[in-house]
Amino acid sequence: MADYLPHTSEEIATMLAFLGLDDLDDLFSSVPAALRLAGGLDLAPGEPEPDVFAHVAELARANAARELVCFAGAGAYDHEVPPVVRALAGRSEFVTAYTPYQPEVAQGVLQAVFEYQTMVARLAGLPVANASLYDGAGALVEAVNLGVGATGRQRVWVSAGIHPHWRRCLATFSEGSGHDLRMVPLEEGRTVWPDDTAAGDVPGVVVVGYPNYLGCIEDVAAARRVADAHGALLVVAADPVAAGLLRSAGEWGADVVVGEGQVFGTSLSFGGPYLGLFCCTLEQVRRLPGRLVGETVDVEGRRAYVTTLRAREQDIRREKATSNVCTNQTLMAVTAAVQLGWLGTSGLAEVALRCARGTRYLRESLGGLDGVVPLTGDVPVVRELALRTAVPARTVVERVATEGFLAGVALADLAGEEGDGSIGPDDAVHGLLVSVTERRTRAEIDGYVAALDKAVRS
Amino acid sequence: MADYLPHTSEEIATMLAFLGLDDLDDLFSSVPAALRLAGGLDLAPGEPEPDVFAHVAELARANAARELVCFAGAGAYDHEVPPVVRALAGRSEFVTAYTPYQPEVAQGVLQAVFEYQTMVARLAGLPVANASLYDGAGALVEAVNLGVGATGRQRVWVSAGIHPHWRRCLATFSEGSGHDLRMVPLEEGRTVWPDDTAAGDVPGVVVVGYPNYLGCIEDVAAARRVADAHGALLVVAADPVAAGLLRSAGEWGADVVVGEGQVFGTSLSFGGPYLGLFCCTLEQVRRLPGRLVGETVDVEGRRAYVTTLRAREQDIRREKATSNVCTNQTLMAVTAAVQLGWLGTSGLAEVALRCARGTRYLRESLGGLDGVVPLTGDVPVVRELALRTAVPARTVVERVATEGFLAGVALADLAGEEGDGSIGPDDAVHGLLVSVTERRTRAEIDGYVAALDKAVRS
Amino acid sequence: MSGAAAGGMARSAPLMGRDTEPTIFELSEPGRRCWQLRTTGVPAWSAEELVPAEHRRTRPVPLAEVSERDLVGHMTRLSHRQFSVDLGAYPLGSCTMKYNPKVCDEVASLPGLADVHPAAPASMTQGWLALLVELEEALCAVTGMAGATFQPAAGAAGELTGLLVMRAYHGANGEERRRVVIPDSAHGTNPASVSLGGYEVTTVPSDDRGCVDMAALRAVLDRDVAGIMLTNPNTLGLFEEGIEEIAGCVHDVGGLLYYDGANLNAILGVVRPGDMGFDIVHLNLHKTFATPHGGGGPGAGPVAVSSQLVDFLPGPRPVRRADGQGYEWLWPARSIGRVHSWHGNALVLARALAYIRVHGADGLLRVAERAVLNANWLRTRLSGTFDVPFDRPCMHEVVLAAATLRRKYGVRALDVAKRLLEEGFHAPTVYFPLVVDEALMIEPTETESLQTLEALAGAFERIAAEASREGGAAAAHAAPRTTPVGRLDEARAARHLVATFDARPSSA
Amino acid sequence: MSGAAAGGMARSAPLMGRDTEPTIFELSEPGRRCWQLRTTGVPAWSAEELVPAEHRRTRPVPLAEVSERDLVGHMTRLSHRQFSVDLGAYPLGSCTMKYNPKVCDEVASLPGLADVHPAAPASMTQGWLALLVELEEALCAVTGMAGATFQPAAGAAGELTGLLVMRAYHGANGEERRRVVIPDSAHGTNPASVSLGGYEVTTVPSDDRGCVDMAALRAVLDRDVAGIMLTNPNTLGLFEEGIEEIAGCVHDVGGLLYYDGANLNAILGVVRPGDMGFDIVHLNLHKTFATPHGGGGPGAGPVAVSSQLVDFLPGPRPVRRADGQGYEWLWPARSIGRVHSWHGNALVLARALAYIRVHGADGLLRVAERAVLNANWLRTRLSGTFDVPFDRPCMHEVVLAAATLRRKYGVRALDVAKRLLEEGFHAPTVYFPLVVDEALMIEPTETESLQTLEALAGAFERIAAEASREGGAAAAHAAPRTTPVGRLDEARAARHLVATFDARPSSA
Ligand SMILES: Cc1ncc(COP(=O)(O)O)c(C=O)c1O
Ligand SMILES: Cc1ncc(COP(=O)(O)O)c(C=O)c1O
Repeated sequence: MADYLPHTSEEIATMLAFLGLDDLDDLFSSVPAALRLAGGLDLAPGEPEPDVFAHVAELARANAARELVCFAGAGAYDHEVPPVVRALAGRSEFVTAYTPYQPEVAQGVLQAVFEYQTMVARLAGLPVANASLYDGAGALVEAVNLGVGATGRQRVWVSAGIHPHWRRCLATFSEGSGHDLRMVPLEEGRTVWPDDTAAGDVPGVVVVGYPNYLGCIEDVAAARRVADAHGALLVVAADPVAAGLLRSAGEWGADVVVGEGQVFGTSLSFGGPYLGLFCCTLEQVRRLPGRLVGETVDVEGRRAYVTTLRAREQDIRREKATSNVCTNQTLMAVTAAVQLGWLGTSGLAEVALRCARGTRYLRESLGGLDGVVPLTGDVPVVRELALRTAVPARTVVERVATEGFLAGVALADLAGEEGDGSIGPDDAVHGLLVSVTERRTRAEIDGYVAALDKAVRS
Repeated sequence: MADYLPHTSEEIATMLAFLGLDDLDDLFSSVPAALRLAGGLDLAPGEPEPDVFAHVAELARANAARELVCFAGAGAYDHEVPPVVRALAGRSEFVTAYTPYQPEVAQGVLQAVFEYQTMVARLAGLPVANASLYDGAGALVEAVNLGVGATGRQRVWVSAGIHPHWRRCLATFSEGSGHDLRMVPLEEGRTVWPDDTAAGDVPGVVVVGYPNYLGCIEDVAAARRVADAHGALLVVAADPVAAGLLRSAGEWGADVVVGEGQVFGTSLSFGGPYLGLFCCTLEQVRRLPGRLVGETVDVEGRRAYVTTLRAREQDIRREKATSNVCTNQTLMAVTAAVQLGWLGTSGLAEVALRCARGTRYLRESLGGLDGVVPLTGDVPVVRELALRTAVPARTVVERVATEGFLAGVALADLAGEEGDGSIGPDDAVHGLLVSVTERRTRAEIDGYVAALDKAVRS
Repeated sequence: MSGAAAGGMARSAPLMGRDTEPTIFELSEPGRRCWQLRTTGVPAWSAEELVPAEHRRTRPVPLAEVSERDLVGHMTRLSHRQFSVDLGAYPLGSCTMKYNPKVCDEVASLPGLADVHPAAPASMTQGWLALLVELEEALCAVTGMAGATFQPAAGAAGELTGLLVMRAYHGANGEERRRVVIPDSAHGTNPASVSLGGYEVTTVPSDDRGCVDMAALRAVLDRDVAGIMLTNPNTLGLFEEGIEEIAGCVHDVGGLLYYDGANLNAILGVVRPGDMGFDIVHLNLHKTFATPHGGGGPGAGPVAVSSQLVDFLPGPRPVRRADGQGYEWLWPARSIGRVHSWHGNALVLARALAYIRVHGADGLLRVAERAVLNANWLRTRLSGTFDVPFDRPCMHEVVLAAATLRRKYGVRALDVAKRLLEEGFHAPTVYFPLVVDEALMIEPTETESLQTLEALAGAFERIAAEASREGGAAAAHAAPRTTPVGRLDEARAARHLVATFDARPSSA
Repeated sequence: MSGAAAGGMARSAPLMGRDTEPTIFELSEPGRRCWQLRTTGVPAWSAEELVPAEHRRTRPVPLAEVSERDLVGHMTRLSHRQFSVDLGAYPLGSCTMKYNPKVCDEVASLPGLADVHPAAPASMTQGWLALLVELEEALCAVTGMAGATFQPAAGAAGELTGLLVMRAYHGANGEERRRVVIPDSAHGTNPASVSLGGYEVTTVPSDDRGCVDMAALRAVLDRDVAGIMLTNPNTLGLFEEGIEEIAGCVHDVGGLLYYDGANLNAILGVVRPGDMGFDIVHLNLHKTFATPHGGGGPGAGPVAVSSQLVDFLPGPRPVRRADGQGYEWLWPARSIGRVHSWHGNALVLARALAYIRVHGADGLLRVAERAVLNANWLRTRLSGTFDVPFDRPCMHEVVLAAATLRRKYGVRALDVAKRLLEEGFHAPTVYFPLVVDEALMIEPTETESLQTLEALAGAFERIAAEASREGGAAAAHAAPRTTPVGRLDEARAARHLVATFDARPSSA
């Protein structure tokens, strides 16, 4: 019997006596006897920590993917996370705190989140960022909710360049919220907005990716014009690393910017916990989902931080809240603040630049290969490149793995084998989405290209 | 150029101007020009952290020993170190502090060391423990210095059961201190003290192991009688884990107890940093080497801790100091305090018991093997067992490694191929010292025995 | 010196003083840097060569520019300005702030788990799939359910997912129900989720024993009711004794029962939601299964459902392969779709599995017993000191109230909370549940010792006694005085919103 | 509440209050435990079956009995009662408290380094041997020496090792020299090591420029002198300009020059001890090469020597194999023997290698330049505020003095130090070197920024200004008032020694 419970048997006896109870079972007298679980849980008995650790470590070893040099992206990237970020974000004061309900003893988390909000807002080119949402998809869902709330129109035009998983989430949640989604297709990797609109089709919200999930840099100005034409809000799902090289979505006129913040200090983690980035204009701040930290002063006039505009939140507004989010991803936001502090002005620019260089180097290296061609023609990309491979992409991924590389993400795994509005069925099967981060060396890229070559030949 | 220096070139210019200097080189005007290094250091230019980490990680992978299930001991043991100990002892406040010269802001380290001293003293059965020394060998050297200082006699009787490396250190340092060492040999694994003594041979210090390095439980009472017969101080080098099962050295009458504290929370670490344990009687406290933390109060009467009896130390007493130790192994002492806090009363006893069980199980499992016999007959042992193998022990170690086990330590590696007073030349070559900690499972021991069997047959 | 840009000055660390810590932007100095990146050998094309001019940013995103040393100093000092479970007791009701075993941190940082890309094929992530399936089985054993999804990232996401499953289920039966019933004591996420799920909230009051008022419930139940959301024990820390009856009448009108698992800690191994009649359960792994809360998250809110609902769960789900050769991803036949970018908060799930295995069947029961024992000990000890709105044995938490203190001395629950900070404890949850006036909701959790409970009770008693004394109310209003900052002007924060450094009047 | 045994109460965390933290023994409760050990399946023989009665302990060693939660609470609170580099500037002269890169922590915890048994054969530890050889070459490059030993665990151990090498060298030449010369400004470990090395200390005074008095040195040099121990820059932070002359006359009498490397930080890449004429050098890796000090250690004090002395180094040494196939251990021909249980503080060595590689030749020079720049900036800025015993450009540290403050206002160096704590900085080294009255020895190190230097200088200036004001001296004597405890009764600690919990009057 090894656990984390302090009670000695003497103490239990004392405490029961104090309560006038005979045994621990009496604590549950309010549970109807008929419901009580007979024979205990259908689980193995407890095991000591080292045994458990050994078990999980064995499971971890069974993940062959871990050994592979990563050329996969699609919204989850293998960026450099330095030891200093792990050390600081891992400090137990940040890790084992709750939501800062008592700001007098929570200035650490509050100030870190305030700094996070500032950095993310600057990145997006908008004045307000919230304290985090679950992930990129969740942030998009909330953004659409905000837009619908602001315009009162449930019709939403969603570019097919939005990550298929995110679109899928939007569809799931629209079953509840009643939003009416229209997918706007891509051509040559970029959204082609409809020229004219039927009456019932007037969007309250327009959603575009920047770059989109196939890596292509979209014309956000065009999306803004479309939104303006209909009095809609423009939601931009932006890659926050590409933002190191690109004009900010805010500059292009986005009302809401969302993104996936995993890129800032969080490991690939098999998909979570990640970090939903959410920024908006001041106009929309009272519709903001999730928590927001603001600056104020204490009784002695000292600068201090507190969660604010709480009247939007579910614990106060209940069914009228802007969102139901309560527990969010604060630790990832703190991590992002540390990572962005580490990168700084020059580092973020450098990472973005290096991603773009690696991607260009890959594209050029692929030039000579038979059986691998870019899927989106010459459309400019930053750090993600869609390819069409001569053999099905899933096969390519399996083959290239034997050479030590995670080749990328088969588009069939994202958009389904039939494809969707973003790509047709053939591209779905033969499409491979490849990403090159600043961590990939020239030697790795060369090795990868050779492996790819081999894989598409046979 | 990536480093940890904050200075921007503007700041450097400002600072130089403030100093009235033209360039950074002028800072070194007091260094004679003839001595100045031309062309810079003969080192490669700096590399970014991730490159350096990759390099060191590659070196780490080249240590095949790391993958082996460890049956080696000889003063360095593979004990369980739980995540909680690593997490707490690794807190940066402990790691990046200096010696507690300003006690008002160093109560953390000071109190942790005070608790460490208490635990180690209880373990040794003596009233005082210092704040740490470098390692077991270093602690032994200091103990002999203390004993010689106390008795004024430089003759030291050292049991050959003391770890050969420690004896070797003692010999090295005796070249400076002028101590006159006499090695007292073992028979059947235990010290045989001389009955009578020539005039010049009267020891000021008697040193014995408990258990000794071959694992045998020595008769400390006999050593105490020898010491008493000559008015000598008794120094006991004790295995602090075996102490969980054995009567304390203090109970047997030791004046000074030393030991290797690596066993309490520190990884094998290729031999360091380790932790020299040092305890003595109150009578000898003013001869204590190294730092000592004591309790006191602050101006408001609050309980507080401070380094004390500092007049013994080198920064005050200079050439008359009890020792030259300044930087010691405080972090390892803090680690030991955490590990001993984690083990607690029952845990230390349990670890010792499990070591003894594993050792017994190994001994019994070896019963049927040809070509492997205990080296020290039936002498009782706790957690270390000397074997004689039919083929040279170094060969056994190499062979058994191919089966995934670190077989133990060849006695030739400790005592030299010729042996020394602890063992003869044949045992030196064929002797293998094996240790079983609480981490070794029955399956591992069974596998090890099979590997050993195979190794000594061929 | 507030706002001074001295990276190496530690006056904001409570060890040294009571200053504020400058923001990282104030520590910033143009040209300073700390990043270091791999040497890659990739050709160094310029931004101009890589990005068309119309898209190219003209100046870099302005972030802070600090040295690694200053970054470390800044964040370490901030950490010293933060209370946490690791520093002391955190009896925050409804939040289950138990001790989080450090082994889980090491589990979550295993490279074989942490460095795996979520889109890597199942063939290369068999360990992860096996882990998820094992955890699913454990959660089903704990809840009495048939299958689960791991995608919801927190409790509220689980609620909404569960409600969408409920909607899909009714839809599959050709029904369009419009209302979901919620007790008035429910957590705010419940009604918020109900709205997002496209339902209307129908609130039922609590009776004078703190349980669902059965008559009121019956009155609102009809075939327009899609289901009911309950947590049991409820947010008053009381077990809904009439749960079988509730389940019966909700099921009678064709509704489903949703279990808000935030309070599961109280009943581990004692009673299972499935046996109580629940059809859908979300679990707050970050409460029950010891994931540290991270200052507000991440958590994980898996949803487990009865067999009739498994087909509606989000997809894809990790399952054992039919051929027995490992694991694969599978889309449930009538899945509601995805609710997360990937597979949910995977590393949180790994932590939960480790926690569950260490405890096992026996240990999880002990968790519940000790949690309930601790809460009842505090309840009994403090029942003479504060109001006890519902004077019955509680489960894992107890709701007391400062209504009398307020009436008599003007000392409110908030004041009690702030005074408790001075006593070295985190405050309980205050003003929740809304049905109790001046509520103090105390959840000691099972990992606090009797000695800590005694000290905590002593502190509460001192605070109450002090309130009745001359000047006591004033002292309570002035609290906390021992913390790095005193009470904040929260109204000002909302009135003059400064949500980024750039919005500060001085940075304008 | 001092001494109260409440594990979850955080009033001792400065965030919450100014109480003292109970000892772990006061948190202890019989029967509580937190250890968890592997399941092994080994037969469960009893202690009676395993250990003969006469040796068997009759009751377990009494340690504390706490839960993991209480252990974590206790140590976390203690950590909050501790200043460290990571919290702020630590300008402790002679100690080189620079920022320690976190990457080194990860290097030192690589399982392939940390989990290797020291007695594993060279064939299975080739990575470690390669690392050591690479580091040896780097240290030789930095010092201008021919070979090094890694066994000494700290600077003082290095000193003694170097002196034993010196002794062995003279002995091999058939000489028995009895004296070693040391300047009066030397660190205390130097004379202490000389004694342990079996030599007598001959002290030479400093001249009025703070350097070795050449005339006095010449006067004590004869063929009985085994050598001289110097640090250069010396402990006054000044470069011994006459080093060539010193080397010449010591070598003339057949003596060796020993370099105390504690101050090597100042001259990295600028000048090498070997080129100055030194024969033996110890390096304090924990100062120069950024090993965190760990609250007092561990460090590492490798000793590098000129080619004529390599044969005397401790053994065994890691070397490249003659056949070019990797590495092996080798005993130097005339080795003085072992000076450590194993191979020295290996993980510290790995940290140093990582630090050196990150910096490289260019970076190490920058380290020295910035360290010296910072020290001189402070010297110049503060020269009007404190006494400047030696008014010359300094190297990496500056020795100021509070002699005038003391004479005029009764404010001593110690008071200045304590006041500085209130200002959010660690104090400088005080009362060392002994040759300066009321010494304040300030070493900012290269990792502190100009902004921090400005804040630090401002604090010093405020303290000095305040001393001259009405009540200023009293305020200085009362400092520190913002720290968890105030000034301690150090005399009492020595007079009534309480070195363990069991020696407390109340535990008797
Ligand atoms: C009773 C109850 N239900 C639901 C929730 C929502 O869970 P989460 O914060 O994980 O979204 C909480 C937690 O805050 C809760 O206490
Ligand atoms: C000048 C000088 N020499 C020698 C030493 C001794 O080094 P260590 O503390 O590593 O033994 C020190 C450090 O305290 C020092 O500052």
